[in-house]
Amino acid sequence: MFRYIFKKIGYLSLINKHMLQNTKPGKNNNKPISPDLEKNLEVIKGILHSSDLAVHEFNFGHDRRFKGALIFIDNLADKKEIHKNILQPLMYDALLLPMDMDFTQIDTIWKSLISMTDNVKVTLLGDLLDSLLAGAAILLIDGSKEALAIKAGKRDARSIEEPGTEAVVRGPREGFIENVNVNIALLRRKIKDTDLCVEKYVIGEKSKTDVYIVYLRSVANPKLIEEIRTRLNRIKIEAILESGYIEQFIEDSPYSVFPTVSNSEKPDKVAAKILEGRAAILVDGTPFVLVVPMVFIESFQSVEDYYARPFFASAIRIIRFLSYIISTLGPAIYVALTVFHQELIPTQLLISIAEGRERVPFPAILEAFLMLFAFDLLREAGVRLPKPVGQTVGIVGALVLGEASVQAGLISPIMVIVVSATAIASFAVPAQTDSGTILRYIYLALAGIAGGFGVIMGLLATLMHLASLRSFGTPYLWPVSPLNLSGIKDVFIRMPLWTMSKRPKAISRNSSDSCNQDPGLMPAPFKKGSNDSK
Amino acid sequence: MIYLLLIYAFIIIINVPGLIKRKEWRELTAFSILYAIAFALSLMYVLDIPVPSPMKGLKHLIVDILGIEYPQG
Amino acid sequence: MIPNKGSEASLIKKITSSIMIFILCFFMLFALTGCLGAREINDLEIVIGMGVDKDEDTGNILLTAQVVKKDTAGRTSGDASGGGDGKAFWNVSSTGDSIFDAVRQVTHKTGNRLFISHNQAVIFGNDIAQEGLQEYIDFFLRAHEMRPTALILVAEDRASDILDAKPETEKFPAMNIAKLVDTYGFTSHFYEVNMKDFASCLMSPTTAPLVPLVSIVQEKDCMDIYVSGMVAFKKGKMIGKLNHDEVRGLLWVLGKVKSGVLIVPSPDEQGKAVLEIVRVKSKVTPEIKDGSIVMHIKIKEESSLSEQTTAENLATDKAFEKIQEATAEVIRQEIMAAIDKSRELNADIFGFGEMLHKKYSSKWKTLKDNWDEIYPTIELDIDVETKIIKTDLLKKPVSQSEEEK
Amino acid sequence: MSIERGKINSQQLLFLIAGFVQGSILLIDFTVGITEHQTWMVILAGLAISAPVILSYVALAKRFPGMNLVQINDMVYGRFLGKAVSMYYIFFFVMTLSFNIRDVGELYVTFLMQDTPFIFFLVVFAATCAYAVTKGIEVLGRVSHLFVVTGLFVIISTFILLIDQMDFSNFLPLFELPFIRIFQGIHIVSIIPFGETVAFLMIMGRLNKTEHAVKRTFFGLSIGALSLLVVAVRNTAVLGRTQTIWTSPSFQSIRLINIGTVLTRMDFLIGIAQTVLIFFKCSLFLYVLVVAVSQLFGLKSYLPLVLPLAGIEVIVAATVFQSPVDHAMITQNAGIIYSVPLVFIFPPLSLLIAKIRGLPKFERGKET
Repeated sequence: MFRYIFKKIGYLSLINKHMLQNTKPGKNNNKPISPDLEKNLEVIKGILHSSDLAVHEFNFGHDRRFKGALIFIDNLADKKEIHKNILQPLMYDALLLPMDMDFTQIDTIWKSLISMTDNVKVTLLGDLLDSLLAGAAILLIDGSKEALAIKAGKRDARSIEEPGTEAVVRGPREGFIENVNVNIALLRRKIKDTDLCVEKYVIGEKSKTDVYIVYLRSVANPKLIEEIRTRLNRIKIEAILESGYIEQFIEDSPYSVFPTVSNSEKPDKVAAKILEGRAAILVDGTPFVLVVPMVFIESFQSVEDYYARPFFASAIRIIRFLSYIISTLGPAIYVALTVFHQELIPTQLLISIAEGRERVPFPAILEAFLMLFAFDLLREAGVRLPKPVGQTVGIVGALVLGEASVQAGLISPIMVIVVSATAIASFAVPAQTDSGTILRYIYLALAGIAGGFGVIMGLLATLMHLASLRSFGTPYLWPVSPLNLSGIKDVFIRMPLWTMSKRPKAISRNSSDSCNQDPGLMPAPFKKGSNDSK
Repeated sequence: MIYLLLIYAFIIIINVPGLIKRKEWRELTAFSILYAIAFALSLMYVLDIPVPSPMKGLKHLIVDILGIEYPQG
Repeated sequence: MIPNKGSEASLIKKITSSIMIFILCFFMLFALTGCLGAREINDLEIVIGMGVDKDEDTGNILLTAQVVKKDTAGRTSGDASGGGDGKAFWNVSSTGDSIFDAVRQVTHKTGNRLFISHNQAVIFGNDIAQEGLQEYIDFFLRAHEMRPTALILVAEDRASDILDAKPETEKFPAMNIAKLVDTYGFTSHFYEVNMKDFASCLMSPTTAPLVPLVSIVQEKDCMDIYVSGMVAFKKGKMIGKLNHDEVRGLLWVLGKVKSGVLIVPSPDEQGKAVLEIVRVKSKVTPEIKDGSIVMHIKIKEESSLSEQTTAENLATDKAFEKIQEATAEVIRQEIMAAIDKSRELNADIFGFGEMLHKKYSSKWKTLKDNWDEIYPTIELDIDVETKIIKTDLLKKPVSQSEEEK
Repeated sequence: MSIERGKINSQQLLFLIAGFVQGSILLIDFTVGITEHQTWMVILAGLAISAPVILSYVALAKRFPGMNLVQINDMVYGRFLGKAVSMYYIFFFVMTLSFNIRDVGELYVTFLMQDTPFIFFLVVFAATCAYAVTKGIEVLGRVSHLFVVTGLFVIISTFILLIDQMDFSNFLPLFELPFIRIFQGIHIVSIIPFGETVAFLMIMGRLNKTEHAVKRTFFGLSIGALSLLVVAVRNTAVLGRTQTIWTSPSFQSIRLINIGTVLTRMDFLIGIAQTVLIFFKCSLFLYVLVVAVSQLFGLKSYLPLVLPLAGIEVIVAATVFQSPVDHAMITQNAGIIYSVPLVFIFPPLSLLIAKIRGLPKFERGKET
């Protein structure tokens, strides 16, 4: 049976390789652009034959002796810009130039006429097509072996809004949007430093998605950046539609339930991580920015922790840890206690639990599975459905599954409490929601099989697994394991900002300059005496 | 019994293919020897054949033959 | 780190192992829960109290277990105490050659084995106690479900009667007893003894364990459970009873008095001063002098004036002094009562033997063997120091002041 | 050359040793039956006796950097005698590991889940240990302090929770027991938690820097010994005379916790702590055993041997003793006697021979 599965998997991977080879657009790539305009147009039309390809042929120069063509994809390019900054200068402003200027030279046109920036000279047909599809307007001149790709693309960009996944009470309300250029700008606005490096990659045979690595050159570990580069270069795929694609191709442990690449929609969060020495990977077309390396503790840290004062922030962080524990272990502990270790329940509680379960026909483990399944069902349905209906689902779920099933004696009331507590707790740590959900079922099964022993063994195995994970060279459980005392200031409680004067050692470059602030910044009220002496 | 077979099949699936692929014959030999011992012992345990306890022999050697023993009580 | 072509084998390995684990887990989940000792909570027969008696006819053990009735237990006590069948508990009894035998025999009636982890109290009948607890206590210490904190009690008559009492406030008589014993501190007229304490005393060659004695008081139509003192054991057999004052006398020596009421005559002999004990410290130092054993008992007591039944103002230095002296006398009398009792029973309820053992371990070996002869000859040197530290809300009694008289 | 590529630092060594010694908290119960209320001084005496020997292990490891016990034996005693000594050590590892695995099974079968078949616990436990071992010594070293902290937390919190039930006069009279019993107790303690650290000779070769090794080893040892001491003191103070009758005094003393009728039934604390600590100890031992066996066979990687050896351990653990009574009787006598040479004689002897023959220098010169 397993051999069959192996074969199947091997076959699938073969198919994949084959398909990729097929789709390699080798045919047109290396063909140079011919000086003959008509021929070029014919070839391009032949390749693209698409009705939204706009070809504008025109004559220009003093006696209209030069022939040119502007090609662009109708919906991608900004026609107003093209008109104002390309066609108008070419057709009218060219007349102001000396008569003998040779407009068959692309360079001449570029330097003297085109009033747009970000232009690229292309000589190969493949590059021409790439630029065209990226939204550029291509200027072809009869008699020139080169063409000019002018970035005249228009992007319908959503305005910058507060991200839906990471709302804050205190803190900036801006979030990344789908346009990667805007996103980089958002980051640049946070970190105005010459060290901020932006490296561009284009990934995807068909999608040609822009992927950027953003990092601080003096802070980030060069090995980390090199590692990201190699991993990104490995990716040979047709399309990158979201940063999740990238994540799945570059993560360290694809078989782990724990994510080793973090993502965020918030520029301030990403900027903070870049400042710690991490690298952000921005993908065009999605507001979710990847940040590597990720450590486990990050899931429990929220940007707001650093904006609020340390006491409250620490308290909330401890609550987050607790809620993660409840969300993964809650049902398992309940089942282990009520099915295997009843002697550990206080007498009065035991009596009331027993009374609540008196009419329930299912074993506790099955009951827990059913309730958790119902909860996941409700959550999924609530997310997918349109908002007004989604709320109805919630109400129906609460009433029918909660109230009625207890009334009917199918589910014990305590189980409803346990599962709802679990459900609420599972939302407190968004970054680990998926791992939490899987682990919850695993621990529940273990508790059902072997009670507390099973749960402890499961926890130990999880601990070993977590400790063996690495994210781009950084141990996943850092700074708890391996122990780093200066890093642990920001784990279970958040120490005041002025105590955290060092950058995370395991992440940033290990140079002497590892301080991100002056060490002696503890606020001290103004003292008269000390001032006088100075 | 069925669990035993499952567990031991599992051990083979996890270890052997990699060993063969990497052509680590020395490792494979060592693995096979220990695997055979483990399987034999487990089979004895499952089939209720008494497994000799090395500690019993040791106790015999030390207490009865060498006569070293702490007083009881 | 990056999976390359060479690690394809490990990839496949990982897939298979995860599939295997998954299948095994689910296979095991339903196959194993049955044989791994999983017990649904509603199938449990939760025992909250146990009584051990002697079956009059056969001489076997009659075990009474108080089992929680799950369908009514959760309701309010008003419902539960309503009709005859409205009881929240079920006293199921069985006989057997030994306690464990009887515990297993009960399954003929309950259909499930007893779950005794939540057993609050074990009550031994009078006949069992007289015969000796040594052979009956073993099960309660050995059984893994039993907790060493379970209380041990002796019934005035039969243990099953005590478990049958219907308390007014608590739903379960066993819980009620546990609560009664647990709150001994208000009077210090007895103290709680759990399995571990009892076992500890049993293991000592000299110390005589005490166990609270419970009885039933018939009042109008309801039967109340009442702790009437303690019983002393020697070599595992019950040898006598101690009344409330005697127990407190013992507790003075042991320093275990938590609180309680002391009544002393007021200085003018007109009424009484009622004191509440606030804090007690005691120290016992054994001494062997010229072959005779002297126990130096030093007690420091602090109390508050909680009530007075005389018009005289007791809140004065002079009055305090007199009351303190009188209090010391009362305490001394209580101690002496306890000592007299223990001498009468010839049972070392104070644990003087252990104290000597700890201090004079070399001489102890000779003392141990004839402890029974030595014990009544032990001399005592009691030194009581009392203090009144507060007078609660009043500074003076409610009476006309001296001047107006 | 080396089977394991992972490295540990000396701080991790500290926690590894501390956790390793803490793993024997359950085994302290052996001694309690013999030494009663004097257990605490037996632990201190055991530490005092074994500390110099354990420091000689460190000296040995420092002398042969990067090498494990089997390699050292080969070098010091020659090919055949060295192999024989290594076999003796492997036998010791097999036995000790099986006792520890068995302890977990006994703990659960006696206290928490009586109806479960014994073998089930052993299989699951050994499988989890095997999983940990496949992760290598580096991961074990990385998490070691978590185990130590868990252990210390449980030990200290239970001590505090039980403080009002303690009666320190239970330690009196100080000296009462016959000397032979004290001697036996010291013997047990110096072998079972402390002497077993001879296993670290298989691990110390992986130290990246040996500078602080002596200090850290001693410190780790002290943490472990302190934990044992606290547990012994707690049990004696709480249980007094009765501590000798229970199967597990630690467990019984935890069961006595009763703070305002709210903080009761804390058994799970000790259950978790003991499982977790023994897990740590067993993982280390299994690692040591697997590496020793693979070194004996001269393998490139120890991974293929993990599961078969774990399988053997399970069966040995399940069959080696008939009952806990047997377990205690044999370990208290034969068990501690046969391991004396391994713990007290061979390592210092190796050190001496190495010093006389100037061994590692010769070899190092050949290598470079």
